[in-house]
Amino acid sequence: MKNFNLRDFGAGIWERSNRYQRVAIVLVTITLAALLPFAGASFLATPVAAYDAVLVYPVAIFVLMSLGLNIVVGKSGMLDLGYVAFFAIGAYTNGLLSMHTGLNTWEIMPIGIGAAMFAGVLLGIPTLRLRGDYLAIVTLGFGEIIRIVALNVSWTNGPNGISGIQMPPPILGKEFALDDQKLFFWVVLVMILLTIWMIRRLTVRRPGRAWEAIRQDEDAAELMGVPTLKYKIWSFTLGAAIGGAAGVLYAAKNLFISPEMFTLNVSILILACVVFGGIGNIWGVILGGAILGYLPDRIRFISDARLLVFGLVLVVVMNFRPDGLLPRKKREKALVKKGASA
Amino acid sequence: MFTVFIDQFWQLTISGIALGFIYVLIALGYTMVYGVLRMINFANSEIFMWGTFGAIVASRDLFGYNQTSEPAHGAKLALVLFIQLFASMAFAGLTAVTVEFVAYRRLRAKGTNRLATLISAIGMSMVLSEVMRLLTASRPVGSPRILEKVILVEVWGAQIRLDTLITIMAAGAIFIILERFVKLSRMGKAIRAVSMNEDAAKLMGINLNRVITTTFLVGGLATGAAGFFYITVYEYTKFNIGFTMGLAAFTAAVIGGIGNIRGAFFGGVSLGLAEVYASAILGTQWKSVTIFIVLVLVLLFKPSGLFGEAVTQTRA
Amino acid sequence: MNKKIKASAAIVAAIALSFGAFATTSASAATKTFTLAYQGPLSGGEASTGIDEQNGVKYAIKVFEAANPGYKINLVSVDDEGDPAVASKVAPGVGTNTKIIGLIGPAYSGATIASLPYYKAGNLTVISPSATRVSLTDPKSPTAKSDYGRPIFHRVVATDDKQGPALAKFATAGNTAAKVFVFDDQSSYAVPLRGYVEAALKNVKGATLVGGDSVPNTTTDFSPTIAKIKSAGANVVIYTGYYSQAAVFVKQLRDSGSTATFAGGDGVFNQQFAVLAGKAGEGAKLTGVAGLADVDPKIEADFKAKIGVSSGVYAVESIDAANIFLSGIKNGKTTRAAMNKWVKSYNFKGIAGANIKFNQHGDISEGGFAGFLVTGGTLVNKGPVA
Amino acid sequence: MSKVLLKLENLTMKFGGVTALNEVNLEVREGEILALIGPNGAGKTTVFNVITGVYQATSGSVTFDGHNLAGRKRFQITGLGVARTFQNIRLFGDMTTLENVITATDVHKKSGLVGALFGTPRARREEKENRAKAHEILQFIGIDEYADRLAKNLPYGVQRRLEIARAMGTSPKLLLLDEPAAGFNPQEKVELGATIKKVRDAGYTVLLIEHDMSLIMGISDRVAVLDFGTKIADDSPAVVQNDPRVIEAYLGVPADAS
Repeated sequence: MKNFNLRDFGAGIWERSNRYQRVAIVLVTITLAALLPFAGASFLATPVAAYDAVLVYPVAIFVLMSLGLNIVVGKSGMLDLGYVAFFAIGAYTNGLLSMHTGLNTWEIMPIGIGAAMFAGVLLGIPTLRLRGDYLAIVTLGFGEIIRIVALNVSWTNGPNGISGIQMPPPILGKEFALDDQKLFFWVVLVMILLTIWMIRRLTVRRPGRAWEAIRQDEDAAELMGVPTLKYKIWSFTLGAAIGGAAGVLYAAKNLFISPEMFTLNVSILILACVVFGGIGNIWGVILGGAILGYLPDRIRFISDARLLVFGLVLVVVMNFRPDGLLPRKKREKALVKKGASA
Repeated sequence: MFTVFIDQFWQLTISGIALGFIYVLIALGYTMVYGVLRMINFANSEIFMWGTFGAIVASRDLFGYNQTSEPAHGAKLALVLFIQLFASMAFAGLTAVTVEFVAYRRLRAKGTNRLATLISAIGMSMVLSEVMRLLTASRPVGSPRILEKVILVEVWGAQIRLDTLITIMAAGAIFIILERFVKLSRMGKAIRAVSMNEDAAKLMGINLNRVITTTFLVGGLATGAAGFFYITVYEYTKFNIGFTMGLAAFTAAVIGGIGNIRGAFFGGVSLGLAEVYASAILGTQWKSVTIFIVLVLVLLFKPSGLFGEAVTQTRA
Repeated sequence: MNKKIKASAAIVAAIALSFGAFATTSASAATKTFTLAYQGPLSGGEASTGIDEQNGVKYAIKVFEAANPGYKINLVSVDDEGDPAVASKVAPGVGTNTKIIGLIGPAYSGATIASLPYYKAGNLTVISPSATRVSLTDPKSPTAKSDYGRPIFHRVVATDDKQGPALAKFATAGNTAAKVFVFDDQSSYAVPLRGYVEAALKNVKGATLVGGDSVPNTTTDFSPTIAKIKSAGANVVIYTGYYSQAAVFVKQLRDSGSTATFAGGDGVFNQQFAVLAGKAGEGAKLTGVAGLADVDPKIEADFKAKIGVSSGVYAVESIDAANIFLSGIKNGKTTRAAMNKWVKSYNFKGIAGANIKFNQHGDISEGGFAGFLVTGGTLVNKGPVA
Repeated sequence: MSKVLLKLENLTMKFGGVTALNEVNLEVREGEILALIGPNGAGKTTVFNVITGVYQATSGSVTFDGHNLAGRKRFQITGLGVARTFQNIRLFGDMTTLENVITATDVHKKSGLVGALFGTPRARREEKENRAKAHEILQFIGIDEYADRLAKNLPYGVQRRLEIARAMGTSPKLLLLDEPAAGFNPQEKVELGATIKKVRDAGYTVLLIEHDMSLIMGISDRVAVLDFGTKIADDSPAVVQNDPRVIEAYLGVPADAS
């Protein structure tokens, strides 16, 4: 037990499984996740907030955003403190198009993602030459600029925000309901699965290697022929796309958005999810997003000291598990085994 | 659009400089720590906030001033202000050292990734601001007026008020003292040695922990002094004021070139001016946007800030 | 202890903390127990408003329970932090919790709009003591489809479009050549109110609007705004934001040597404004609705005895709102549907003396704003501003 | 005489007031091993940095295989066929040995993000080619047994070799080796010398910075000497070894004074 390590334990099971067992593991995991909304009566119940609503936002949407931010911060090592900007762009795209056009959520989704990606490219081209903390402050500024613009121009309704955003149209004949958010949770779950699929695809191939090289030594990477700026912009843009998708979903779930929902705190919280769970490791990041999204609502019984406890948890966990709950995989052991058998 | 700017130019300039000097001192807190650890001390904004409460505790609880008291005069004025300054610096200095101890030390000993430290510091700043929120029941706290805000002279339509003058002069003096400390004292030299090359400094027999604690302390003292001036000028504080001031000061530090003390000075003053000018010309709601655009422009041409060293890793 | 074990222990502790026991209140069979809820900011930066209001609700419940033995009222605290994002998280739970038969709140308009869909779905009647945004009760507003709260939304507070003219009028009273400067704090309360004030100024004889600004509510340095005021030569300055910023501003205004009249709305209308602003606050003109101490010092004394602190903002409104539900319970309206009918037909005197009766949109027909003058550190009622 | 692969003409590099390279002319011919030597601070690594695009030359030109390299991005220069190693090892430590090389082999591949995402036939084929080629190179350098180890956990000597393998991954025509034998014992140096020769014989051209004279004399076809940013000699090893200016530069005294 002394050397028990959840990450290696999980990786070990995976490595030892054959193709069919792996499919089974994936299916069981997805099923368990999909059944989460039915666990509302268990110890998971949230005291004040509606359990199934909490599962959608913050939990699932935080997980989605954490996965997106992880591409930027975890995979390619760029510190982005303005991730909320893309979330806001997605949400406002939904809000504005819902207000002015008859488009529904699923029709708006690609537009929202596109708008966020466009913003990502626009911000990325001039600023991604900057490094480390300089990039951090510039992205932070960008996040604030988006919020302040939304607050001060008339076509976003300023501080009043946009209300009356339409609920998504029924899926497979099933209606979205305000008092039962299971369907919405499953929709976000599908988005999360798509994102995981995308990230896994990319990480094992060229883009993943390029990001990994950039994260570890940007100059060496470029001298080894990696077009660093291009891949950094791709990373930034993909992160933006996921943030934008999360924003569209959030607006559709919330039905009302206003600038005060898109403060720097959101960026910081999502970054905390990424680092807390295990930066660079998809499963860690998912765990981080789920825990940090869920925790504040679970501990509402300590009402006033909630944020204090939240802060303490961050400090304590970071001090004892600086690489997060499920750290980045150290693939060596697993690979050696595989290489030996091959 | 420009009428206010032209009309009130000198007044705006003086206000901007006074505000800028407060930023300078907070920026020092960021820049000192950054210089040594290469890390953003995210909790510095809350260290500032605790500093402001130091000044209030001193005047209210030590000297029994309240909102309706008459301002102090003569020797008593000097005494109260001095004790307030001391209290602010002590509060902030202690907070800073605590932050270092709780949020940084263990992680640094492990030599771990920077982001863990960043999140640890963010957690710590949440704790600091929440503790103060609970202590003050989320309410704003007013400071008794100690210093009467006499208008000394008017030049070109600009008023030079006593508090403005004191802020500029005293903050300037504190800045110079700290700058000299880092430049000339033994400990200051050790701090600079560590910021240039940690490993080499260790080999030279410098006690790293002591240097880092001192750096946090000195940064905390500067930030605390800023808290005192803030209270003297605005006579108001709240558990959440740290965020805005901290963000502005951090931006100032970056514009100047984070890690560079002279950069913090230049960045702070120019940020104060930029903020006031932008507010006058474009409207106060656009001040942050203007500042960030200026920041991006500066970084595009000088990727490490105006006084910063180049961070290109290629020295192969 | 081994490092790993220590680390795991820390995590276990953190998780144990989060999954630990949480208190649930169970009803005792002997007394009749009913559940109401209060929604507003109980933590976070706006917490003081919510705590003050909730104290009013708690006071009303205490008084009711003392007068009606055999009734026990559970109060569910719904903390939305005054933040629409949080509100939309907590509201679904409240909406589906059918034990709750009435809700006092939400305190803020943004949080109200975010919560409304869930309460409409659950037919939960709400009475807000302080959500003043016009669109909540205006079927003709462009955002009526989502904001209009009928049939469940009610409020015992007058709206921004009533306050705007009152504030414009009161601020410029006695000034035949008022040059007015209006600014807001960028909040969803202050920006629309500024609009109503500016619109109303056109109808005030002799008054001209000479300038304005929009100052983020985290600002403490108002020198650019003051420069604008001086440059515009304004002699009346109206701030539509909240009291703490107002106090900081008015001090700086006076220190700059300006003698312009300072005026503010019910966001500034708070005893704390006078305390924080000190001498600089003297002569400030504020519009608001009389507080509990002003309405009846005896009730205020009783309030302090029962709750332990002085009443705060919107205490009167909170007590009134709670009383509407409590009297419904007394009259056997113990389902959401029955309660909704009761509230719709409610027609009794509130503690301030005026009749409370809701029109079809959920607004009270009576009630308006009074003008207050800060004199000697207190807010002195100068009578209603018609 | 074989064709000139790389040509530096009147190359000058100034940092502020310091002249790191002064009017340097140098030719590297196809298929040779050219050693670039000189005392510390002579500007050797600066030459590498200018060739690979890390620095933009103050004046003068770098022509590689008919292309003027001025103004080209670093990864483009690598794409043209110039690859380098680093004096202070700069591997991607958290990647395996194999992945380090594959990252480099990517440079000539066409498939990008979209291909990777949808697993297009081309992307799959290129992945396979990459893997095969990387193993081939690792075998060639003799470190294939370490293929699945994380680079940061490799023994020092293997890391040095992996630097070369990674550079070879980009299929360069010209290989720039920056002190590849630094920290090696004599036995290791001999082995490395053999490897470098083997690399040259496999068709690569090598430009080498090295301090160890015996290694240089053993393997290089030509030796160029830099001193204070100026080229002071450029000839066969035997000639350079006896050049009085070179001896002076190394010993700090005129050769005839001793």
